[in-house]
Amino acid sequence: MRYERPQTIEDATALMAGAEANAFVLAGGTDLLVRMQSDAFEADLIVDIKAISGFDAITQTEDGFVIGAAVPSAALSEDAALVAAWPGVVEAANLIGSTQIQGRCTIVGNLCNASPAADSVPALVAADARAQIAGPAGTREVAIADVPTGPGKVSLSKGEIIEAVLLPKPEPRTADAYLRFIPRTEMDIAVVGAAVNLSLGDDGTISAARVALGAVAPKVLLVEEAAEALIGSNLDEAALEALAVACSNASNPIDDKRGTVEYRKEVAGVLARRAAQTAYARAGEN
Amino acid sequence: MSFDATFQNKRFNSVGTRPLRPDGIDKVTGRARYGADFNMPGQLVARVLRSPHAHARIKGIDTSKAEAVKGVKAIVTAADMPDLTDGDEALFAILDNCMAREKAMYDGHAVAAVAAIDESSAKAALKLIKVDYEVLPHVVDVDAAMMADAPVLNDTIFTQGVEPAPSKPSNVANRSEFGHGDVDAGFAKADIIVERSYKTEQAHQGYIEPHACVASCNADGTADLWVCTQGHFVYRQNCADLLGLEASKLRVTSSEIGGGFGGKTHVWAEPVALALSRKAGRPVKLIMSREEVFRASGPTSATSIDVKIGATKDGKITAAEATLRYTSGPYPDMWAELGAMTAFAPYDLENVKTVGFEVVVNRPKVAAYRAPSAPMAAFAAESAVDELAKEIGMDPVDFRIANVAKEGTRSSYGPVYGPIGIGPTLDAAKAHPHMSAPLGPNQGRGMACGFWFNFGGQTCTDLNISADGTVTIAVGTVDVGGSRASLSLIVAEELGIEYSDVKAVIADTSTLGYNDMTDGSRGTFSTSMATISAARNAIEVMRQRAAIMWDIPLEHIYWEDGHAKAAGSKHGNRAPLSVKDIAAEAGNTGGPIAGHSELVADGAGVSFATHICDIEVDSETGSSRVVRYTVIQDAGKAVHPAYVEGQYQGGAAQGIGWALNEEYIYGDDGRLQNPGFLDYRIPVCSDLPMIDTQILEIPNPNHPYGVRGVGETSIVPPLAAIANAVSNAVGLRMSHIPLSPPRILAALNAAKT
Amino acid sequence: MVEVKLWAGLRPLADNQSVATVEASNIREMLRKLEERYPGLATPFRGQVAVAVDGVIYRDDWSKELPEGAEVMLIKRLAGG
Amino acid sequence: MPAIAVSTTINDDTVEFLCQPDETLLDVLRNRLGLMGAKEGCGTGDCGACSAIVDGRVVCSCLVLGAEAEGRTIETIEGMANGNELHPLQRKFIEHAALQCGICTPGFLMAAKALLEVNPDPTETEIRFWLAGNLCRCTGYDKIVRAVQDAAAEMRGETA
Repeated sequence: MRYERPQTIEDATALMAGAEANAFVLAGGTDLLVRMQSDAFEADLIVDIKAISGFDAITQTEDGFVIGAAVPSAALSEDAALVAAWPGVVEAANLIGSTQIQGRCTIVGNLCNASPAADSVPALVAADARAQIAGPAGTREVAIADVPTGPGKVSLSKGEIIEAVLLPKPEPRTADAYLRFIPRTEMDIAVVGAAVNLSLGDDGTISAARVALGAVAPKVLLVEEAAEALIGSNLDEAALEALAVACSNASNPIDDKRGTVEYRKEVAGVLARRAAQTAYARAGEN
Repeated sequence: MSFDATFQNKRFNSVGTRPLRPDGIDKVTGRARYGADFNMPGQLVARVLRSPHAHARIKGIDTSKAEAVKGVKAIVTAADMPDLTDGDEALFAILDNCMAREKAMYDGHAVAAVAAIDESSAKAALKLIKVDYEVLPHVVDVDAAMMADAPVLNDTIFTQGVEPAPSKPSNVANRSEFGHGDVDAGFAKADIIVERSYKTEQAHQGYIEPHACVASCNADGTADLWVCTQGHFVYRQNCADLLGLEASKLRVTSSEIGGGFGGKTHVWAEPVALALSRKAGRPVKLIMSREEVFRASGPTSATSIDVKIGATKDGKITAAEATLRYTSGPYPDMWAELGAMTAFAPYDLENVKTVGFEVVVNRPKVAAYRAPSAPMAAFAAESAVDELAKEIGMDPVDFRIANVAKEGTRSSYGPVYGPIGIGPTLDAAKAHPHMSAPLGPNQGRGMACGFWFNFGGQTCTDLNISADGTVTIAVGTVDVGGSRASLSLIVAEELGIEYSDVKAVIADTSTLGYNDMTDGSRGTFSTSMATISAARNAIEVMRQRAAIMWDIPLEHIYWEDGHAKAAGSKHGNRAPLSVKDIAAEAGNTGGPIAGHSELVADGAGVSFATHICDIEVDSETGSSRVVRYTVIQDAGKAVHPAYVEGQYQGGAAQGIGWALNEEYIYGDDGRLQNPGFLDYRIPVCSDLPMIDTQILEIPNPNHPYGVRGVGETSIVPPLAAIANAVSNAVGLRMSHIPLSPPRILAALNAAKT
Repeated sequence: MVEVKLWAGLRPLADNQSVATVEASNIREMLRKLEERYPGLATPFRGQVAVAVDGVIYRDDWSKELPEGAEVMLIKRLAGG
Repeated sequence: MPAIAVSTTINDDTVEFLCQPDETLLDVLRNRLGLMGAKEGCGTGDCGACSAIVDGRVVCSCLVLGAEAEGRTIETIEGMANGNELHPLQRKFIEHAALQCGICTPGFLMAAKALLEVNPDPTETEIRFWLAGNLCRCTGYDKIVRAVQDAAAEMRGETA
């Protein structure tokens, strides 16, 4: 096995493109190093992208925010502008693992690990974030929801590396929120995750909404019916109930050591309701 | 035993204070050395190959390719171990568990081990060992294993304790029965009867330090073992018995231990490391991974328990009955029996009957876990007691007080009680402000009692007084929770010297006589007794030395307040001699001054606790949080109260984890699904509130200071206390531990329809 | 004379008696005499029994004296954590 | 596998070592540098016993490659005391009996130190959530939280 620490993205993508097999990108390493503990794991090449200029930066642009692929989650909550703009994304990223994990893990890593239960991914999808991908053929952008294709699988081609997550500049009176359910208060993988991003019109009704769920399907779900349940409402009980039903119905989870199908479907609705209430309150304050 | 252990109601100077622990600085600076923190020259790294099957016959093991890997120095399988198949049953089980001989009995069962120069060579070799398995049907659930059509794990197991003896083998290894009176007659007198079935899932001790050892066997039959253990003398005996070594030639040194809770009372990897070292001719270091610890060390039993209790309308229990089924892993043991003994121990019952069934299953060999078997039995019994109180319309504390066991009560497991502390813990609970504090929305309060036996056992200590008058106490019970501080206090108390003048060390097996393990809440109880005895023997020596120094008859010298004093008018004007004074002259009065003690510290007595907790339940998600928790327990005499509180708090926290989230989860393939701290969910810091403690001191008549064991009982009440609190919060009786959110939500939904 | 109560598992080894009366002043003498009467008890007596004397459990100390009229029970030697 | 030469700063000292590309920082600290105060409780980032501070952030050293230490500034438990003068957290852990077996203690101290550097006056809840990645099986956390509170008060100059 080789460990490389390229200084440029071109070198990094070239290394990944040139690798024979079992090449891995290392940013925070909080998933990769766990996998490396397993006797079955084999790697030929590890490309550490943390030395690449700009990868550790959060940049505010006219269009929004660019979050470099090597920015640890803990740094997101230290950026006041980002917290103000996308509190749901930040709270989701800050729910990944412990303080120790927060010091290392990245939202791009969370995305590329492609766990259906990734905490930051539903929030990014609800926020309509995009991934900026560099590869041997140049750079491209895709919607976050299109990166994971199933458990442990992503749509990146050989040699491609996600450089950054792009978060749009939120519209006025817009806010997001993320909630997940875990059995303990910390340290668990989400049993269900729900993110809601919504905008209010001048009259206080919801003018736009995106609702995304985690851990209830092979990959993150963007639930259109749930958004429709919210749009045009003042988040009255009927809207909340319709939201919860839409989320429960959209969920297609599995039974496993963390939860049952029945449980996940029901709690998806509960969390979506609560996240919507938080987002609604936040949007009203913006 | 010449030592008089009778309680003497004396005034204490040191005992009962809270000095800094002597190993504190080492432990906060990273200098303390645990199992994995020791190395030997030329040491090899060991790795163990484990069965991926829950139950499989081992038809053959081919290690030839693995042996060819460069850097591999030894590979062992059961063929390299003595064959104890027809020998002592308990020893066979221990050895077979360390290295499977005929069959792999559970997912994770060791089948081969490699010693190599480094981790990567060992890992490469493991992959090249070819094991030819014939996969057999398996069973992991306790009730399923008792069914007539269950796969039989061991066709030499015929249920013991039933008449007539069965003619067919089964997975029920043993039936045990306890009780007295006539339960049928008792139930006939009852106005109200509660009858319910309960289940608890398998929990692990969850010590943070994985098992680790360094073994070094020499060609001349001598060997050294550095290991984290709760009992290095027991490990020495086990390893010697299993490998055919001479016990006195095997020197075992206990490292600092990173938690045990019963799980380090049993050898797992140590005989394997010794066998590898013997074969390789080099030292071998073996550290189990966290995954191996969960799959292949010794968790506690999973259980299925039926309880029936009847009472009159005025609150007197007329009869109590329980049937308890406990898994023991693949080898017969006595875990159900312990559950059957402890279930109703807090109560004064005219008619009581408990029956235990010991059930073998394809899970790891069960080991002791803090008051082993008692928490599950208490969960079932105390849940039923609570339900019965509610049906009668009595306060749960009052109902328990009305039926509580006291001195003279015949216990449910047989003997009549001496002075015991259950009544006072209930009185203290009744008076505790927690009991009357208002509850918030969605909150429920629960309480429960718990009982555990304490042990004494074989104990040996050496107390050496240096020329400057400072003292070393060498003990053979491993310090798992601060006992060196407690024992230093005891020495200071007996000799009348400063705590800071005492250093307590844990001696290895070659420098001290045999000691039983630190288990059964015996560490401080028994070693304090031996330490008091050793100190008194040293005082006797110092009286003799004072007689020589003063040149007066021994009988004119008495010991008081840390000094030799001359008695009577003839010599009484002499200035008393301190320990330092006498020690300074030791060279000229007969040589080094020491006190030794070898004794059996029986008479530990039994231990009781009452816990109170408040739980808040989120009825939409089934999530529950402990918002307040109080432990009330009898310590006899708290030697170092801070570490007594620590035992109470730690036991409660472990019980809370077990009650709410911890469980072994097996797939249909019989493989453990959650062998890690990510999904085997022990409580984290943010899960718990502060845990309040109240130490009661009802002296143990069989200890000079009145000390009782305090280590284990605190894990007994929490399962029931939490289940009672959750049941009160949601208005539904919860009968399956852990009370995980999916279980609570499912119960709430079922109640709606 | 002491009356010794046997736990259920021991009874088949002792002519199905639940109580045995022996003349013994301490635990060792009691166990020795019981074993002489019921040789089948030899195996459990090697490391598997404890003796409760007036409610106090003795696992190891066979020198414990048995007071006249004491309640004496054989119980299983227990494991602890 | 060719070894990698790494130059880094550990507890204010310049340290150079060779390691394998797949070797963790924890293994380097323990097996190559003799800094065995960091413990391996799980190897998967779930217990915090291996906590170390890297460039000011507390991390699990089992989830960092040794090779990544190049050019970094690392603090371990061995560097926490100033010679014989214990850090207030270390002293308070002993005074409050905040350790029983002690295997988790170095990790807790590292994490608590990192906490008090960013938040000198944390609430009980903030302490509990910050330390949620450090498992302790002995104490039930009560005395640990009290020790951190007391150390924080002392470090703020409030009489302890």
